[in-house]
Amino acid sequence: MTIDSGDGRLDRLRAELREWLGEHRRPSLAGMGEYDLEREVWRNPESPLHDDFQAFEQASLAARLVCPQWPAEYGGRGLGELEMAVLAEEFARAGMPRVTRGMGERLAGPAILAHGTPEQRAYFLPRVVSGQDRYCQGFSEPDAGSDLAAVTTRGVVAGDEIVITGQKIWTSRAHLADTLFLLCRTDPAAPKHKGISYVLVPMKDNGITVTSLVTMSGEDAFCQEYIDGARAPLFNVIGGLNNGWRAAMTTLGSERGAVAAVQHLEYEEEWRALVARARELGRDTDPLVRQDLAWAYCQVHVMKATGRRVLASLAAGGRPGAEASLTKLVWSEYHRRLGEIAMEIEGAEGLVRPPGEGYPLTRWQKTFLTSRAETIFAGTSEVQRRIVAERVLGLPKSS
Amino acid sequence: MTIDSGDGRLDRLRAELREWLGEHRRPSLAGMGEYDLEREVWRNPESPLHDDFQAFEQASLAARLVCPQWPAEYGGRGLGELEMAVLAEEFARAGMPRVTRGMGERLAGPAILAHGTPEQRAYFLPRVVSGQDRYCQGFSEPDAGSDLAAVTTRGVVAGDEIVITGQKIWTSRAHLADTLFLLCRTDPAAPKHKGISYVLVPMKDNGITVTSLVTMSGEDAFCQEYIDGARAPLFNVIGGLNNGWRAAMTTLGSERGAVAAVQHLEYEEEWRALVARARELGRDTDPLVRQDLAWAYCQVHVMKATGRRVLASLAAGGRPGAEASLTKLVWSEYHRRLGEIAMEIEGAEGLVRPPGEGYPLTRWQKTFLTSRAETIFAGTSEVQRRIVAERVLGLPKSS
Amino acid sequence: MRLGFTEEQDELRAGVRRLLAERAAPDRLRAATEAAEPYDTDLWKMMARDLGLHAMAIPEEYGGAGYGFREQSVVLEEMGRTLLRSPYLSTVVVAAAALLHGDDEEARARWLPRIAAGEVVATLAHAEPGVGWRAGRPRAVAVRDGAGWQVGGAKSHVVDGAEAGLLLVSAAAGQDGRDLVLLAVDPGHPGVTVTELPALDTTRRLASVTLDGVPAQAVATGERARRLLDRVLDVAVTGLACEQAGAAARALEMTVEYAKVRHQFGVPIGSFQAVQFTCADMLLHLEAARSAAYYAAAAIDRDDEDAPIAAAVAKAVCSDAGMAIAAEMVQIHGGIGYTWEHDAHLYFKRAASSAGLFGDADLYRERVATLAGV
Amino acid sequence: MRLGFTEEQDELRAGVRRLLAERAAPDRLRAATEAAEPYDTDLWKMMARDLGLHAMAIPEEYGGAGYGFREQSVVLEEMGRTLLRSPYLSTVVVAAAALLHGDDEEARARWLPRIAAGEVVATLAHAEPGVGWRAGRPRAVAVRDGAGWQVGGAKSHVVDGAEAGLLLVSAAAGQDGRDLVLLAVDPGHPGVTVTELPALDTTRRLASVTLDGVPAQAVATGERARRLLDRVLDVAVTGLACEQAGAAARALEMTVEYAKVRHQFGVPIGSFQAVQFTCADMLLHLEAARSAAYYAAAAIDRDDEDAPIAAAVAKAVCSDAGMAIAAEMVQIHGGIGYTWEHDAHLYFKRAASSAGLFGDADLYRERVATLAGV
Repeated sequence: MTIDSGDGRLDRLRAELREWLGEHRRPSLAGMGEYDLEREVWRNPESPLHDDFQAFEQASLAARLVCPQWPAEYGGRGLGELEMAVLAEEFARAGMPRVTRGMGERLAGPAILAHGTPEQRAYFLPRVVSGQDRYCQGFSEPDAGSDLAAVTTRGVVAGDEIVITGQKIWTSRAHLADTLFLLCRTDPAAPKHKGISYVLVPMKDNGITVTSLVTMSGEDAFCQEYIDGARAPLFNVIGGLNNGWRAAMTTLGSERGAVAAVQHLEYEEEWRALVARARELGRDTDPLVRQDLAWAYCQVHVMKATGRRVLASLAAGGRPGAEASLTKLVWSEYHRRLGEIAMEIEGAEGLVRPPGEGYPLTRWQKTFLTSRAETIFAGTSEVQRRIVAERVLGLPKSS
Repeated sequence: MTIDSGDGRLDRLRAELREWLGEHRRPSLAGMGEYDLEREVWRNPESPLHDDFQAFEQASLAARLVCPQWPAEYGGRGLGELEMAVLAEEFARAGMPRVTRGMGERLAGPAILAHGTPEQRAYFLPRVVSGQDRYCQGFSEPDAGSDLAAVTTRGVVAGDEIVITGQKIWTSRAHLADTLFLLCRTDPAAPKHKGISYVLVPMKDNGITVTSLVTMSGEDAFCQEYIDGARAPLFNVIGGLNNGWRAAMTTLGSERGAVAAVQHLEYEEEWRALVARARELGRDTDPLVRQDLAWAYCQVHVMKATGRRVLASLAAGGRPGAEASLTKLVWSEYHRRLGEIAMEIEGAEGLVRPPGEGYPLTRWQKTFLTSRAETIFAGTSEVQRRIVAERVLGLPKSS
Repeated sequence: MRLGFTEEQDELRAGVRRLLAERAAPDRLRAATEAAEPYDTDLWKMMARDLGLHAMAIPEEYGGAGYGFREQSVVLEEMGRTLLRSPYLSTVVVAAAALLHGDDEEARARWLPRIAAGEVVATLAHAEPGVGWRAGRPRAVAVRDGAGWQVGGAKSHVVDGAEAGLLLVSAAAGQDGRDLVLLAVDPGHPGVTVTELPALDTTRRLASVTLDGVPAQAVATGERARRLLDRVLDVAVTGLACEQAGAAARALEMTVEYAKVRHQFGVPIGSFQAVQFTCADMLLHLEAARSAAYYAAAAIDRDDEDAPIAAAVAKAVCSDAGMAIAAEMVQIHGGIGYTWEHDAHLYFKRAASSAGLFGDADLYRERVATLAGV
Repeated sequence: MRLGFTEEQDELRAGVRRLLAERAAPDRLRAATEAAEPYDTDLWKMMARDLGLHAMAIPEEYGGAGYGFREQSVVLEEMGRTLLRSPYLSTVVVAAAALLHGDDEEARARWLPRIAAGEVVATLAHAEPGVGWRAGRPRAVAVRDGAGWQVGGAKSHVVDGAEAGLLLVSAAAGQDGRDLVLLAVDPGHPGVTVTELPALDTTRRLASVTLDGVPAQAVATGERARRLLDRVLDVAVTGLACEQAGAAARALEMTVEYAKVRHQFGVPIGSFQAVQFTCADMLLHLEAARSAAYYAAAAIDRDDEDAPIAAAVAKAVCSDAGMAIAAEMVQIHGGIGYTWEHDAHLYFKRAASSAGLFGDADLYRERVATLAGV
């Protein structure tokens, strides 16, 4: 069952994408995640897939399929959420990862679009599309996690520059990036949510030391940055000096609609893989395992259905309702439980890792461990529940 | 496996009780709950069991087995918690209900013992033991539930009397009682927890109107009292005027140790009955049902083991630790879940009630419905968790 | 597949809500459930005549308006909100679907116009004591009798059975009872005994039916009967899921309202994080229930190939969500929520009865596993 | 049955805690788990020599001190607190029990004094790939060989197997392999291959063992072997439950401490009701785990008739409690709790591995159901 717009626009897009994918699909890249693509291929000329990727990237750029949700003037094609959902469906159908621009596309871009000046948009966005600038996010600090407005990294204006000193943490893909978009306090005298600026800071030779943070799954998936007098032109301040909180909120809220509409796709694949694994272990006939797998199926099906509701609201020109606010909570708590179910199915097998240096893990061990982070990062489940209670249900603020 | 004291004292008590029960056991009363006994027999001379009960009550009084935890001077035999646990075990073993004095024994008595003057103890306690005075509790009010210190029922001193006006709610067994022990505000100017008095108020011809409150299970298990100028001698104020909060806390905390030690007994019987029911319905071979029943077995076993730990602390002369504070939370949440499990086992059968006037219920339907109250009354689960977090774990107070 | 509602569907919802607010408000509900009257026949007629709710999903050739299941799902969701005691689900949704998708044109022509006009109550009599809700092999037995059939057996949990003018009865037939047959039975026949069952949930009426050599007409036989029964049960649990979503929505609304106004410790209890988080979890359940119910309704409406699994998911998800929400409704309301006087217990009991009716969440999860190829 | 601890047991606990605080503090633990050294042999010797922990539960005639399982349970709980990587459970608790309650006096006389002196690591090799943890019929096969036996097969998840100087191997024997035999095997024999397995939980070492025509001595055979194996597994899961209770206690302590000092939104996070309630639930789990573990330890100690069911309850309860507590430990610690650097992940992985070792909670609940007569 595919997304059905009720008009011909989506059907035309779908037909175009099928044809384009038929022509440009690279079997060597099929099945890779977007992040794997970026990590293992994009920056690595040694990769056997490098040439294939380059060809696919060039074709994507030529077809304006990189950041296609952005306006045409910045290199996109101005696709709406419905079209983006169709796009996600068709790439998933073809088994191909889309060429994405990571944090620049998903997080900083929307803030620049919404809060940047025309000059800022014209300068920064095409550089993201082309791949010239690669972004990573510097919001969290050791003492500013859930309480993001507690940032203490300082930004001091010096002439037409801003000079930044402080520490950031939990930065994904910092090693792949050259620009850190960060929050810093530029007016310490102002109330907590005021006096914060949103700055795009070049990372190279700029007083920024990046160190890896190894996670419980043994991967260096996160970094921390020690920032000692890094400089950025004032042109790189998004949303105005001392006025970065709104832009930050745009970044944090930028994923809702589209994510809700397509998030089930990867979980469907994962679910099928887990069923196959259960069968391989002879656990698929165990009534308890069947209940767990069926529960997971139900959850993923509900995500799909919720995505359809969100799309229907968008198609009707409305804003998604309560269901979209719950997205992060739903998928992160689902996935944490799925990791536990996978380990229960693995049983004794799950206690033993694959051989190899370091701390290699099986797919299901990795899911079990990395899913613990998903209810913590990008707004803990506690923060999400509070937002739902106060902003969606309108309950009085807790003190 | 029975309670093992390590000295001969308990063994002697156990031997005495077995002999006494062997002699005085009334098969007609066997299997009845203590509350059923009170409700259906004690006040009802029409009951076919009335004479049997009277004989058993007289024998119990003669053997000082009514309120046996109270000092000998008030009619008891000064039994400690360990002995009380042995007592509970032996009565359960014989299948006999113990003659209890309800709220007078369990709730008001401990407060009178701890906070009453020698004269008050000497006057009130023997009347509870003999059955002359029957108590019920008037703490909650429509706007003072979890927040008990918010009571607004007024008490005004007039000469050597106190005159009380207000409304109480959630009173169990008010119809069986002649004395209402209540909290009232005697100093409205004082801070919330000060200015409250704990008063024993005669219910007959004293401006108190008792009405039934029907619960979701269709029973009139609770009452509310409209109190209009009820009078009590100042002698009936426990713990001193305006100083009733401490006595109230004694009443609320009076059940911990002994309850923890014996609460599993009735749940063991209930569990066996549910297994029998599952077998009758052919559900005992369903792996999901077996998991649920085993889970319930584990919970009851843990209650038994926790009771043993509490008794061991008491036997060693110590106070029970964290495990005792959790008692209410553990059994009420267990029992609520057990009610759900029972309904799942009943399946289609559970949707149909027995025939008859009113709203008759099967045992399992009744458990399903009445267990919903257990996480609400006598301190909601929310209040219990807060107490555990702040007083047991020492977390900072929530605001 | 679109899961939004059209303007027309929104108007339908508003119209039904208006009528039920007026005619089936909680005090009326309570009066009705405690009255001897099986259902509000005046309201029944108004729904049929003034709003056309009965004719809605019936094809025009049988006196209907030719809309589909999505419209009915809107009506059911609204009925769920007020816990309306009405034979709408049994008659207009389930029985009509059995006739419509069956093979007996004569039965269709005879009954559908009467259902469309609100003139008859009809219901499915499939469940039997001690037999699984989705069991394909009833203990009731039918034998050929000339052009028709004769049926004997015992049915239970027949929704609105005591009011029905038409029973759709499943029975085993053929050699070794391996075939299935779905029969139209007149409950007025002397061989039929219908007994009202006292229900835990007073807002939904149940009956038992015994059949002793009763003449019947086949609506479908053999493999077609099996497929029809599956389809009708899918319709039934999807309709129920829509009701469940509606009831859960109202239960959450009432709870949030109460948490805003009820003060303890000097503040509204809704400002306590524990209450906030519980309400947030209730909303998670509610939105899942809605998504699952809307999806299944759309799949049924389009007769999509994933309709059976969508219906099973909806039953499992809405049963769990309904119970969780109603249970927290009682808990957050505290003592007052435990009284007979307050409506919370009606929502709680409805949630329990809907969770059990036509099979519980475990049963439908097992069905999901099977249908999904586990 | 008393579930309190004697003064002597309290002193033992204090002594073990002191030693482990000094010698097995988190930094040492981390160093040890990341080092190539399989376990801290100095500490092992100190425990055996200075505190007499190895000799404790071994009868005096075999060089022991003649105490019982309750004393061992205290030691295990303390080892659990620090996640000590040590072959104590496998050697001193499990293997010693197998020898002690077996029928081979010669094996007892040969091995128990060496275990008591801390001179040897010994372990049970029962689990096999693809065979249930409590399966009574191994795939490994033993045949008579003169006065002794010869055994062949593959064993997995052998705790501390790579360090062992003695393996206690279960195998099928007799006609159709219907009999069970528990054998003492010298891992130094050329037919034995022991391979260290990379474990998810780096604080507990696992190995696989293959046996190819290896000579062995029977510790028990036939029905006696079956009973012995059951008893030894009951001892194993009860010992594990005590470790789980200890680890859970420390995990909760660390979490509560963190919640008191970590500030967000200007207040300690422990003042948020959500964190308070989570910690309260963790304590519920912890006290249940302790009660179940202490009860089972006392039942094992006294060889009570309800020891098997008490052990199964303890495994089920402590596995669930351990996972729940460790999971919330990570969640409440937030980002820092997700790092390799912080100890939370060690508690989390230990909880997961203990929950799975010797069979998971579902398996033991099924066992509880069977033993309780469901």
